Amino acid sequence: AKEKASVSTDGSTSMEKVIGALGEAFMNQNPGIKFTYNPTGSGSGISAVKEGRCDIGLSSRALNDSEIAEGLNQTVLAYDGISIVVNNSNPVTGLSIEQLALIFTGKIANWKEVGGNDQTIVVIGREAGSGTRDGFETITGTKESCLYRQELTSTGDVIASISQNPAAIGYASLSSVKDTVKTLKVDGVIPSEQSIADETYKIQRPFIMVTSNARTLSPSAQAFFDFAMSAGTESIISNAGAVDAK
Amino acid sequence: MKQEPIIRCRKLSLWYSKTQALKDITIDFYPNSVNALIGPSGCGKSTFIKTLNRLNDLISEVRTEGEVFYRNTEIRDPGLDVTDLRKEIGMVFQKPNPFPMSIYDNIAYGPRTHGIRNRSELDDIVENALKSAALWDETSDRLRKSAMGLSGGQQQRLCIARAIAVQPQVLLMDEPTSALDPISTAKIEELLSVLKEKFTIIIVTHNMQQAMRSSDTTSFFLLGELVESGNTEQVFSHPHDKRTEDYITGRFG
Amino acid sequence: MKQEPIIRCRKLSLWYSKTQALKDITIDFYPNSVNALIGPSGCGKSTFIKTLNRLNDLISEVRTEGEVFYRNTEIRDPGLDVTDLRKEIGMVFQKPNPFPMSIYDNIAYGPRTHGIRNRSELDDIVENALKSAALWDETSDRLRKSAMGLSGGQQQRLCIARAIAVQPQVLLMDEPTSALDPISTAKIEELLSVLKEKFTIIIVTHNMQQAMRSSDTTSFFLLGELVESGNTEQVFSHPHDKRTEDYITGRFG
Amino acid sequence: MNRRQAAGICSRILVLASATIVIAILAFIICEVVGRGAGSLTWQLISTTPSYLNGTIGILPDIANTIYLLLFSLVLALPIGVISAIYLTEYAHPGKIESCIEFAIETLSGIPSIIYGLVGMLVFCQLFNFKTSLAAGACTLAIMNIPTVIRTVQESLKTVPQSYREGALALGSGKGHTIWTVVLPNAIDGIMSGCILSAGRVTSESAALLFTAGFAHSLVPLSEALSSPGASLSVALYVYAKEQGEFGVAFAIAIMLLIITFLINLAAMMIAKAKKKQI
Amino acid sequence: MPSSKTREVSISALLLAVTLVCVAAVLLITVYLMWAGLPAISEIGLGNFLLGKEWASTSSNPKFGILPFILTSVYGTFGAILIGVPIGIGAAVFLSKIAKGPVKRILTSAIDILAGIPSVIYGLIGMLTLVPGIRKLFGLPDGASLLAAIIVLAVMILPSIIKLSAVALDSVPKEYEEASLALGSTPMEAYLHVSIPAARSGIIASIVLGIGRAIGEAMAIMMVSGNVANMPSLFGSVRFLTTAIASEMSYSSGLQRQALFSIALVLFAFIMIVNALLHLILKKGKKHE
Amino acid sequence: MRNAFEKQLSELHTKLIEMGSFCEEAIKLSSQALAIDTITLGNVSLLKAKIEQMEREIESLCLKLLLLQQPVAGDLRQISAALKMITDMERIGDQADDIAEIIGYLIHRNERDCSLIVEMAGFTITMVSESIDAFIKQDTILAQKVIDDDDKVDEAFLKVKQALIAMIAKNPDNGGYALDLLMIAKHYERIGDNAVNIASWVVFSVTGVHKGETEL
Amino acid sequence: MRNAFEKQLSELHTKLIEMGSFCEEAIKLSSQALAIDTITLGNVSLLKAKIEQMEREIESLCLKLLLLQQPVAGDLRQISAALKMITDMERIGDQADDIAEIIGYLIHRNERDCSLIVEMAGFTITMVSESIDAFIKQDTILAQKVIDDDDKVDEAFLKVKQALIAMIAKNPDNGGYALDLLMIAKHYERIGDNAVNIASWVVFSVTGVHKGETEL
Repeated sequence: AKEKASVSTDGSTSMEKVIGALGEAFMNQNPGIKFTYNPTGSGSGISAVKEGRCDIGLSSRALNDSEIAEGLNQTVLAYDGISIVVNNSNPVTGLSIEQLALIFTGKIANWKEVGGNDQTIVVIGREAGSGTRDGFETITGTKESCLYRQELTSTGDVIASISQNPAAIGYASLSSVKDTVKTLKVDGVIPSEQSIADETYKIQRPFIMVTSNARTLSPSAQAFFDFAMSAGTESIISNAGAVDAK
Repeated sequence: MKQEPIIRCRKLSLWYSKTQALKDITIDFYPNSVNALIGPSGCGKSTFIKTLNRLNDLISEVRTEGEVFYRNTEIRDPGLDVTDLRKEIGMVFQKPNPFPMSIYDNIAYGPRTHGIRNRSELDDIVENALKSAALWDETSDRLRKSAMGLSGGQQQRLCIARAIAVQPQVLLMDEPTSALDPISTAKIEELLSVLKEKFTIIIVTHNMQQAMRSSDTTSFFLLGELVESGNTEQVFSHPHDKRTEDYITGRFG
Repeated sequence: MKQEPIIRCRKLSLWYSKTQALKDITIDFYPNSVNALIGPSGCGKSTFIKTLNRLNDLISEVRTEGEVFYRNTEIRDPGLDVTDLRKEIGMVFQKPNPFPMSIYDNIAYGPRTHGIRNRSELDDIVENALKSAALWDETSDRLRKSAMGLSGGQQQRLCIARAIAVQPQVLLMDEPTSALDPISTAKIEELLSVLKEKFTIIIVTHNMQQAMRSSDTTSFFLLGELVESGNTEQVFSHPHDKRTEDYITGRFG
Repeated sequence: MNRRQAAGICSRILVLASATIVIAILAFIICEVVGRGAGSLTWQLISTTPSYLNGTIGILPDIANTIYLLLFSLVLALPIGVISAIYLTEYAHPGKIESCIEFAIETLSGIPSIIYGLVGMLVFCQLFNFKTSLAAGACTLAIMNIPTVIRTVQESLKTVPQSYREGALALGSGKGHTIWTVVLPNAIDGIMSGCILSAGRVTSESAALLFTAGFAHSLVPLSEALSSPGASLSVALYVYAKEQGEFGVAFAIAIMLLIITFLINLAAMMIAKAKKKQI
Repeated sequence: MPSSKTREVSISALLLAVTLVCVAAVLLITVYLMWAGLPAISEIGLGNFLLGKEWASTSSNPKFGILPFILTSVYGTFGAILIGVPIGIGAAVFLSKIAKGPVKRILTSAIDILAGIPSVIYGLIGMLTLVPGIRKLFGLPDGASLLAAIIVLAVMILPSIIKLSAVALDSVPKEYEEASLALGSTPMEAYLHVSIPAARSGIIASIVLGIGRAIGEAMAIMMVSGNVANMPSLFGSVRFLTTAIASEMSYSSGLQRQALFSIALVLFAFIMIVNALLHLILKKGKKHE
Repeated sequence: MRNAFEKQLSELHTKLIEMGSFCEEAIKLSSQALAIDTITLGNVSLLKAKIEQMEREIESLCLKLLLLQQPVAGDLRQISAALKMITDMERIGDQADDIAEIIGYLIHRNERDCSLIVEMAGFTITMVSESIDAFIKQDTILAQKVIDDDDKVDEAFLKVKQALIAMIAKNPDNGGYALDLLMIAKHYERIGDNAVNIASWVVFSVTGVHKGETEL
Repeated sequence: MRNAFEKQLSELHTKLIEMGSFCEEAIKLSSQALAIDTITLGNVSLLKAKIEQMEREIESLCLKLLLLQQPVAGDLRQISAALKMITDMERIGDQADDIAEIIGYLIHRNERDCSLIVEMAGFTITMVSESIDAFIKQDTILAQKVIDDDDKVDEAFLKVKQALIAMIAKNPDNGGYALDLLMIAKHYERIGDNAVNIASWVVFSVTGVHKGETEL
């Protein structure tokens, strides 16, 4: 029997909803093709492509130069806003990028300095290697200088921790944020599909599909790639909380 | 005339949940005698002696009726401090069960439990107990060694020494030689005749020769009943009850 | 004149790694006799009978010297098929060890192992074996019930029946009654006198009374040595060796 | 005397308190889990695959994956474990090889699952080129479970009285025949509880599976299961709780896992009871 | 029929071959961890790696010092043992000696279920209740801390300590206690002075096993310990050896990835030490019997 | 149970009865010879030999049973009583033989004046028969009767003695004859004693009380 | 080991020796009375009573030991030999008493013609002494000598009988007297038999062989 055609994707956990939705829709259209997505993280997605363990890698950060030099290709699928979130009980409603930088590097240590309660700020971030963290730190210019109280390994952890701690602040993919936490305005702009699309909301990052120059995509993988990049997927992507890049 | 009995038992009955294991046992034990309890398996002999030091308490659903007196103390009294009782009525078990500690600590365990901490006092107790159990010569040079290294017969004598060390009045022995070979058995039987000068010994045995050789009185239990009890020579030469005669002559069952 | 011996043992020595457990044992066993082996613990009697059916093979580092013949077969022969040997020389152990299966399956285990599958044949074997072991009356109505439900004495007779069922020539018994009460013991001793009409029985026992009551010949082992061997009555009434007399009169050690 | 009584009462209280703490912890955990998860535990959750398009979550694939992992890892671990146990208890004589094996088994049972995960990834996913798949996960779990199977079967073999073996041998039965007819039937409970314990570990394991079996949530038929990645229930719990913040779903899965754990213990207890009855 | 002997030998050899799978697995694990972990250590330098106090794997000037992880693992394990052992032994005594009937059945099942609960659930509950609890109780800005990890670990090692200790206590011959009672001791005295010392080796083994489990646990403590590579402090956010691997593995590459394998190697070394210890204790215990 | 032992015990019993019947026969023969003729005298010493033979057999059977079966209670009493009884039985055989021997000396005498002795012999025969009977039936009442009957024999002996003294006085030539008859009478008296002993061992065997002792 | 048993065994031994010495004394007294005077005759019946008392004691001790200690080998032989020996010892006491009784009848006679009997008594006293001695020393050679010496006593008895027949012939009035003397001689002859029995039990006790039997 002929093996069922398949597309395997591997990588960023932030892209789960987007790519999951795309995959589901793709399979609905092409019942003969099996689509798999393995949410392992941007780093492992990239190395998986490199090592040929999957067809398409998924990364929520742009490839760096060395990765491009190793023969990898990136295609931006969508953009994702990184929301700055605090506990629902926190009176602060917005911060500037500078304030964020100062808070995350520990230079502002108390909420009252930014108009909040007299509370030590608890900075919660993601682990090294996380695309969200990379995106946030790149945009706020805080790379390697953030002083985190907690480094959590997933968006869910971050949101859960912040929802439990009135003094916490953290960042998370826009698509994952729920009403258990409060989203702050950054430079006066609340993250939304609109504000991300017109780039008024600054803290955003690309969702990219990574392919290898060394191998041509299988026909089914190419079909998925094309499907994802086609115009008809706009609503799917936005339903999944990201902003279509096309 | 006869001394006062040290243990006096009147119409003692015992039930394990609903089965009656002892039926109206009436018997006296006198000081400084060796008293053998014989009978086939499951006849109630072990149950009976475990009633005397309340070791049956460990089993739930045991119910007793009747009277059992140790001197003037009603053993069955629920308010009785059983640790006191067991200090007075020591026990040696079927399988030698020395604690996995040194010989010295085994013997000193009882006295320590009862509050003796003084080192030289303990030394004396240990030495005397071992001497009484005819074990001093064999162990005096290795008191600090583990008791588990002793032979089966020595272990059993150690257990006797351990029981003696708390200076009980009565020593219960539950088939103390059934796990031992004939030589160790003979040593322990020999010991009995010495020990009875200080203690009252009540010994359960499967071995009729043992009862004959070493006891002053013999009591024959059958199906929870005390069929016959009396002077050992009389019981074995001239039992009053047909069942006793059948049992001791091997014509039973 | 005398029959040919069924087991002939010449200068048998046995070592466990470096300790010598048997020293130059020379002894014959004749058909249709009960032969008791007595002696204190660790004297080598059990080791000796386990040599006869090669059950010592289970222990590594056992080394033997000398000759042991079963009829014309050298038992020590490393090339010998021990399963054949053990079919001829059955064994009953100290603790009753019925398999946790039905009474029927216990008895049928041996014959089945040796290839008998025919149902009615097995039925016959089981019935005969149980009858020979004087157990048929007690068990004929519950052959399909678990053997574990039998009493200790019945279990031991079941083990005898199981051993008989493979129709051995010799039956080794390693203290078969030491775990039993006097009544069960008497039953098994009684059985011995019946069984010897068909088998040669070699029985290790701690119990000298047992040896006296039930055996034709008695052999006294001490420290791995065969001190004395002969007609039971003679050994017990008039031992040739001082050590034997000391042992049987209880003056040993 | 008074001091003795006081000490007795104190120690009794301490012991009782310890036991109470244990029960309390379990009660607390069960309350937490049930309280937070009961609302999300719906038939729809159990019976569907997740749909990103509809935004619904279903754990049917995870249940299936768990079963696949269970099957595959047991198929691997059970024969190896049972045979090893038989070798060690029935055949091995004390010596260098045996102590080496013993040490290896102890080591295997002590290695943290995260290391299994890493090495499983290196060996099965990469070296053997299973990629991230249930096959790699099952192999890793199998190796993790071998010591458990060996130990439980060994324990059970050891409780088969030596006298049974002697009895059979003395009847002229060969060693292999003895083991097959007398020893193993009496150790069947050990083999069963080995299975059950392994099943317990498989269902509760997450760290070793993250890097080897991945955490895909797609439903695949048995025939393709080996080559596909997939999350077991525990991994799904981890993913839903951590990656997606779907705590309701996570606790719903937790309820299921608790129920499974409970059932497994029930089964183990029944086996133990059956064994006791037999004796 | 000499073939019966050869058959036995060949069966034995066959079984041995299968049994050697375990040895092979251990060798495989050891070799692979060395192969994967040694390059980074040689590149970073053993001293810098083990004793370096700073871990910044993704910075432009990466630092790979794992002393914080080592210390955290050691402290965390120690703390868990400190809390878990007394409770564990207490509960074991209760289970083995005092509990009867339904109480015993319930307690046994409770312990079995506790042992069977996936570590993720412990982490989850720890994150949602323990961490805020600690924050409120001690007035901290954040409760995710070494203390939270210790408590979770203590709970997680409880079942294995209780079970093994109870087994050790169960296997103390009933005769010992009877003897003690017959000498006039109270049941509690019998347990403390006779049963526990007699079960010593089993109980110590259970503790060592607990240590092994505590060192090796990853998923649960990752969720409650804050996970920052600080030097350990009771209320600070800390990262363990295991969580260091788990948290960065999925995004890692290059030297960082290799360094993570090196951490795994160190962890493995710890486990081997603990195992060797256990082996020794069990052996000694056996000899004692 | 203990079939082997039971068998040996009943063998012992049978042998004792047999030995007893030999004894009876021996005395009967001797007394017949005294009263009537001497034809059967040779048989007495044959019987004596048989009785001795049996004594040895029974003795060794008893010792064997004591050794190998280690009897207690009734069994022990039976065996030890047997061990003692056979001494008396053997003595009975002995005496009967002695009587026969003496009668042998008297063959030359035609006239015999020994009705008293024959009467005495009758008493002892009854006693022996009854003691054996008591043993067979384990009948203590009968045994007691035997014990009581001894007085009759003792009386009879005194009578015989008086008669013999008178006889000697009448005819001094009968001195030797009288001495022989006295010896015969003395032997019968002894046989009576032996029967009493047997009877008292029967009592012991049944009741455990020997010769008015307190209970063993 | 088995101290209690050892103690009882040695008690048995002592008692036997004591009983033996009573027997010796009883015969000696009776023979002295025969030869010289009758002053000490009363003591014989006292001794007889003592001997009977001891017989009962030893008998019950033996039975007790057989029952409670279940002896084997040498122990069993010793005890069973004791059980048998005491019968003979008791008989010796009996005979001595009978002799004394008869001597009692003779008190009225001034002149006594019984040197042969006194000689015979001498033999038997030696035999009894030696048999007791053999028992004490467990000396089978001495025991054998006793057994062999019986012939002398038998011979002596025949001589006595002849002498008595002669005496009656000489003086028929002495009929009663002669009968009495014959009885005395017969008693001594019996005592010799008893000593032989004791000696043969000594042999059995030591060697296990009784009266030329094959080994038990």
